[in-house]
Amino acid sequence: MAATLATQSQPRVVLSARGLGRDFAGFTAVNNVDLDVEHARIHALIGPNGAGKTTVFNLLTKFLQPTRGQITLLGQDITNTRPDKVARMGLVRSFQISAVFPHLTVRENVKVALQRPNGLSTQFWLPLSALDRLDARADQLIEQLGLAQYRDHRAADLSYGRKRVLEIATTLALDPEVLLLDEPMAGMGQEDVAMVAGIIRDVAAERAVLMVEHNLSVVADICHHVTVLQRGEIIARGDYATVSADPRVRTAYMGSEA
Amino acid sequence: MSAPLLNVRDLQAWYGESHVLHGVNLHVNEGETICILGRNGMGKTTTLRSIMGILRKRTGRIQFAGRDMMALPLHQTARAGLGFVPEERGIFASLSVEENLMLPPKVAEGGMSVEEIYALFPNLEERRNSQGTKLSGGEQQMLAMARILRTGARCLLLDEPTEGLAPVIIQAIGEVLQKLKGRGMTVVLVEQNFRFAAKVADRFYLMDHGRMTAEFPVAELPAQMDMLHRELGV
Amino acid sequence: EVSDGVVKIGILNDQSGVYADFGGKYSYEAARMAVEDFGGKVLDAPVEVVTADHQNKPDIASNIARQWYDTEQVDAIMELTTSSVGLAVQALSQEKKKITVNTGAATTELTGPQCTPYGFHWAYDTHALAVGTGGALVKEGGDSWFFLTADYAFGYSLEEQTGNFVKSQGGTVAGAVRHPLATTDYSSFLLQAQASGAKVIGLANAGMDTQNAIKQAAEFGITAGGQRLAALLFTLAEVHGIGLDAAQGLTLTESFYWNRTPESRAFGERFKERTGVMPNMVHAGTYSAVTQYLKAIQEAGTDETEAVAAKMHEMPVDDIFAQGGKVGPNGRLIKDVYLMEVKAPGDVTEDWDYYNVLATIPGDQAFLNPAESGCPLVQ
Amino acid sequence: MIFGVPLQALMGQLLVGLINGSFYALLSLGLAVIFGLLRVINFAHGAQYMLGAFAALLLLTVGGINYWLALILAPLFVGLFAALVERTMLSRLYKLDPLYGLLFTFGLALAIEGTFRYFFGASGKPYAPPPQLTGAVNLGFMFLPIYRGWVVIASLAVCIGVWLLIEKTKLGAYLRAATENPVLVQAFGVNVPLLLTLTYALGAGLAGFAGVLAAPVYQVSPLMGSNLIIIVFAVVVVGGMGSILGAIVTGYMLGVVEGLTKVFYPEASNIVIFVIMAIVLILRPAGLFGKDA
Amino acid sequence: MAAKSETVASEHVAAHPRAGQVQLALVAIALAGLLVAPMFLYPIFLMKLLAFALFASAFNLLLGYTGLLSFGHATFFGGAAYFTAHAVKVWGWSPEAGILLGVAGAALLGLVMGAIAIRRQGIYFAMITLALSQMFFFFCLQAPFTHGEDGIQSVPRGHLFGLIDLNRPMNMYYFVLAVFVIGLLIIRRFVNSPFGMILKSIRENEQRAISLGYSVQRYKLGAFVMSAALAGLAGGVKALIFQFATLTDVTWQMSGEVILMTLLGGIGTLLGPIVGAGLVVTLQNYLATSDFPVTIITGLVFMVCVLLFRRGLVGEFFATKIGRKMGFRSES
Ligand SMILES: Nc1ncnc2c1ncn2[C@@H]1O[C@H](COP(=O)(O)OP(=O)(O)OP(=O)(O)O)[C@@H](O)[C@H]1O
Ligand SMILES: Nc1ncnc2c1ncn2[C@@H]1O[C@H](COP(=O)(O)OP(=O)(O)OP(=O)(O)O)[C@@H](O)[C@H]1O
Ligand SMILES: [Mg+2]
Ligand SMILES: [Mg+2]
Repeated sequence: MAATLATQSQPRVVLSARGLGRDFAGFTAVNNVDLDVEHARIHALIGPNGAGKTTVFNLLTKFLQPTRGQITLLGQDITNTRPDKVARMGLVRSFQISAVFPHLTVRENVKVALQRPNGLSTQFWLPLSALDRLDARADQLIEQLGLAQYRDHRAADLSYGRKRVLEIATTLALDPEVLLLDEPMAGMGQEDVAMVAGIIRDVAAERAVLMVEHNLSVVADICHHVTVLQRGEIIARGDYATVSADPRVRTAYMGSEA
Repeated sequence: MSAPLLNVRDLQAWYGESHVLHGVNLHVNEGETICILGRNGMGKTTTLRSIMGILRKRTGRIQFAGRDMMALPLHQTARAGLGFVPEERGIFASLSVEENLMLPPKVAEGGMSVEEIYALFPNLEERRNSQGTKLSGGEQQMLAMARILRTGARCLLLDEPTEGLAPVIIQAIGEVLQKLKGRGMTVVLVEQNFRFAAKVADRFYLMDHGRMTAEFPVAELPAQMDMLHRELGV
Repeated sequence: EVSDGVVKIGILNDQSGVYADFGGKYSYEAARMAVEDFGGKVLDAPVEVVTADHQNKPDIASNIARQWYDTEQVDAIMELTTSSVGLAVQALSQEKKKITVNTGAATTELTGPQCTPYGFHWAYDTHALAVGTGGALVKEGGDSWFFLTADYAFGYSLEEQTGNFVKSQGGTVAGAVRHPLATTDYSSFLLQAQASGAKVIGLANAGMDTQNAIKQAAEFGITAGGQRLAALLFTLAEVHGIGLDAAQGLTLTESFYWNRTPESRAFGERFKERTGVMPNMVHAGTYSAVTQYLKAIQEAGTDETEAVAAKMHEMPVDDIFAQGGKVGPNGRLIKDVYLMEVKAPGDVTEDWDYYNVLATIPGDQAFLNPAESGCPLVQ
Repeated sequence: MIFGVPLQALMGQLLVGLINGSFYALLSLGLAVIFGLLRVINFAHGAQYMLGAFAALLLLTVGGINYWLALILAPLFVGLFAALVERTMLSRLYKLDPLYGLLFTFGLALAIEGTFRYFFGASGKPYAPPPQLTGAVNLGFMFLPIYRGWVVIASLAVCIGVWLLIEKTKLGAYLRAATENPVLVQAFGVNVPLLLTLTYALGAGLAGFAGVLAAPVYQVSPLMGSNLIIIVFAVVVVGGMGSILGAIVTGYMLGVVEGLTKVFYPEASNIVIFVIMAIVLILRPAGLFGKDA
Repeated sequence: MAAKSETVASEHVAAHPRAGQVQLALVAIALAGLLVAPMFLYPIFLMKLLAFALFASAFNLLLGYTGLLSFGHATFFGGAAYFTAHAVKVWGWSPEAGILLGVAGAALLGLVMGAIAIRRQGIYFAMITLALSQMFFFFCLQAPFTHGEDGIQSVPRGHLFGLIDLNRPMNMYYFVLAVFVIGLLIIRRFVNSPFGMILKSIRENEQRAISLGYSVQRYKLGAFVMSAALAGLAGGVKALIFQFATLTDVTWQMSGEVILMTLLGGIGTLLGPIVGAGLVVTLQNYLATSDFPVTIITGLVFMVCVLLFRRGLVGEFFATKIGRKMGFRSES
């Protein structure tokens, strides 16, 4: 582990893909994508609709099996690993269409996530009160994301935007090494956008974040690195300034005014 | 001035036992685009669903083109000329893109032709034979809009049509809305994307906890910015 | 002398399933008729008949029987159509020390390896059917057989006993095909039977299975092609069910026919008045069983099981059903059985007069000698 | 000779399998139509098949109406009955988990069968084939009863007709969409409740039609459908739930496979369809013709 | 499966502060009732009731808490009955060993069936379990040790631990009662455990549970095997109560019956299946000796339940104000 210390000053690549590709019945959704996600950095994946961003997410998290290419997580090849295993190795995602446990309360939602890293998920012989020791951490997360007021509400009763926030809270509960966020701000009101952006920045201090986002001001604000996809292929990469100056990116994605 | 095309008075609505709309008043004139602004969970979607008649536990008055919409069964609202694009898009997985597009029955003349639609949304043409829900999020949004444009509805209810769309597409949709306006289309828009709304709307409503708390035409926008900042954090 | 002041007889059988016509509600009527004819009382105690539907399930039957014995003071259970039910209730009754008289089930196990001191088997059994129908057909030249067998214990034993008997008479068994219980389509099995070239197709099944097989055999030109059908367990009720067009020419064995003697005829007509149908051997057998049970109580002067069972073993049986019948130490009623042929529709002169009686098979030929039955009670 | 079975016998069995397959196809078609469009596993399908047969029998015995008329009237009657059930009861379950539809129709099947059993007893009642179709033709390798030949033709014709109706018309698209999100389709201006009622009536009517076809072949009995229904379920699952074409093709195919099993390994004939079902579901979970969920 | 049912009115009725004590008192009363019941009621009937109540509770463990509708639970119930009956009758095992064999056998069957069926969801899962259990039915029909249609009859009850004579009805009754209570305690704990929490979340949103790192299939399989084993416990006990094991217990109608019991009582409640089993068993007992066919009633009850009381009797009660005041919570 001495090596880790030595390289800490340099960016450390935690998740990388090489030559990643995926076909759907003759249609190539993702092709030849190389990607490096670094520790303590926020990496944005942007591109027009249908460019293949969500598909890349699905490939990286193994919800889809790649047709081509190789994926490495924390130095281990995960090209053929099952999605739950990948999650246990420290790569956790959110979904583009919000995903919560609707009939559980906000706190229970977070606690379900906390159970696994705390080794409290297979004990069928323990009473539920065994989970009480997760309360403090859960409440802390809920507080952090401004959901304290809704702690005992059922997730189903939350508005769309708050469901997204809750989803981020559950994701953070796993304290993942790499966080994949699919359009975390979509459908959120402005004040939430700023808050969530702040949260993402904070959590990125200790982990790598890869996010898909159409809200370019957020991307410009918090992302260290941007990769632009179009028709499944990478057309540009670099920091926001570089990328947004690229004429190909402007015509394909941003349009005239951005 | 003639009577408004859509007139909503004292609309109240419930989800089960939870009271969500507490007396919404709004009107839309023929050919006008209005935009309802408001933070999450204030009842914007609920307002549209109540007007459309999808949410049936409601009271108050809804008049469209001189007809009382409260008594109409759900499948008649579309025939009266209302078209709805839901927030969750409602693309059908068991239908191909093209079948999705062709699904809503034509209710009047004057809708767009399929060629026009494909010209507007080239992605859809390219993926016309794939399964509806295999489209990307943004493509699904386009499809949801596109299929209503075909039917010849006089008044569109759009629930956050730009959510999750790339800036180029948002721009394109903005242009479509301008074009539709040119043809005299009436639009009720629910939006979080204020910059987009500012470009297409003629008049704004601000919604807060199930009521309209402010109303102003686009001309007053600059004057209202402070208030909006306060209310929406724009 | 009669425990708890009343003699209660339970009629437990299938009243809604495939054997509803075979025994069913009609058996209950037969039992009530027997009680009425006996005077409604024995040793001054009233006689009651209760009934229940066991739906052909041995577990339901056991439950009802247990409950009857434990909580409703039932003294004896009769009818008990289908072998699995018969065996289950007979075993339970031995444990509870109660009498059963089986008139509906076929298996020889009841009075064979699984016999009990209080169990009686009254109307017929697989051995009688094999000897009756099998024997008759071999004699007529039907010396090669192919079996269509219901794929469960009753079917096997019927097939096995008939096959053995056929072979012992010098015939051959060309093959057999097993069909699931309650099959609706027999065409494929019938084609196999046809392809075997056997002279006789033995239907080792019962109830609706047999009815379907017979009808379909006619459709596929099996009988027209010169092969004969032998319905090994088929009664007047089923003949009535499928109609004479399909049933004509069938050979079958029953231990009772209403139009055989004036006595049986009188009984049949009284029965038909009550129920709308003519009795088959199960119904008449039930009438006889109830009557004999009551007579035994009368004779024994008590309804105590040991004593009544002893009397039943002892007393000869003489009534509309059996003439000069005797009960073996294994509980088997030994009486004559009859080989019948179903008439052609044109030959029927009277309603329900479906049979020509071809032969009478004496009881000691029809039924196994108790000494050879394998019953442990017989040394 | 193939594996010790004479070719002639084999041909006969194939044909017999095809006849059985005709019933499987008709029944599974109805089931697939109902499932595909209403997301209801119609456990009452067997009972509706039985109703069709009984309707034909009662039309004949009570009304003196002959087979040919019954072939039209009985399915209509069954469809009408189904429409009534759908309108008053089943339609309340659409917005729930599909399992409730399964449980409801399971109960409906028990109630219908129980009622008929109560009034008509469990034993079968004969129904004579129409005089035009009695007799048999000698095909050389077997005697084919003319009526059974007619079953194959009639079922094939009806299957193709229904398939065209659903796959090739706009009606089909409405129905499929309404399955997923009835409220939205209704908001588009389609009278969805009516559509669903008609669909259920159509599916049940098909079962009724199969029932009339079956009446002269098997006995008309209250339980004739309850034994069949589970097999037909398996057929639909193998074909791919909701796949109309899959149901039809698989129906005929499994009929034939089952027929052959009866020759080569009769003991397995009543489980062969389930074995195939298990294998198919493991290898191709969506069924042979199903689209991936 | 309750996931999609209409949301319970969101109006919150707070549980009465002493609700816990009320519940405890109710349990105590029920237990006391069961202890003295055989003085007044036919013990065999009571035992049957307990066995089916346990079976339904085991089934509910799967349906109510993982949302998996198995249409093949008869396999475990009836299979275990065969194993127990065979071990006790043919091999001369003691009753407790026989029952344990039944449980183990059922668990094994559950593992096999589960491993195949778990890969699919919803209706497909139901259909696969139905088909597999139908295969098991035909296996039982043909396997020699089950004695086909006749079943295994006259199974001796034997002596519990070599000491207590189970042929005496009271001894047998209290033995069954003990097994029943233990079974329920196991279920209760299982449901309200960290494992149960994960099951619940899987039912709510499977994809999300995967993305949180849970091997969804293993959890489901775990629940399936547990449910199968407990159904086996009920089946083994039933074989001893009635002293036989027959095909009835492995038919799909039996699977339907246990669904009915659970549905009637209330899916996803601990008490529901018990009440449902009680009603169905009583009804069957009553109708077995009446003219009216059981199937009509059963069918109508099914329809009415699905249409009007989807939460089941117990669930409906819990959803009333009184129920909620007493601190009950129905899962749906
Ligand atoms: N399972 C699938 N089968 C077939 N095509 C698919 C499938 N999943 C995605 N696609 C196609 O692949 C392309 C990329 O889709 P993807 O969802 O990755 O886009 P995206 O970049 O996330 O877009 P958006 O920003 O709109 O969410 C789309 O054209 C989509 O139609
Ligand atoms: N199906 C439902 N059942 C119960 N409550 C609901 C339901 N849908 C929405 N609500 C509640 O109704 C209120 C209004 O919701 P609505 O969806 O109309 O808000 P919105 O203004 O459209 O918000 P957003 O911008 O997040 O879409 C919210 O408090 C929400 O929690
Ligand atoms: Mg996407
Ligand atoms: Mg909204």
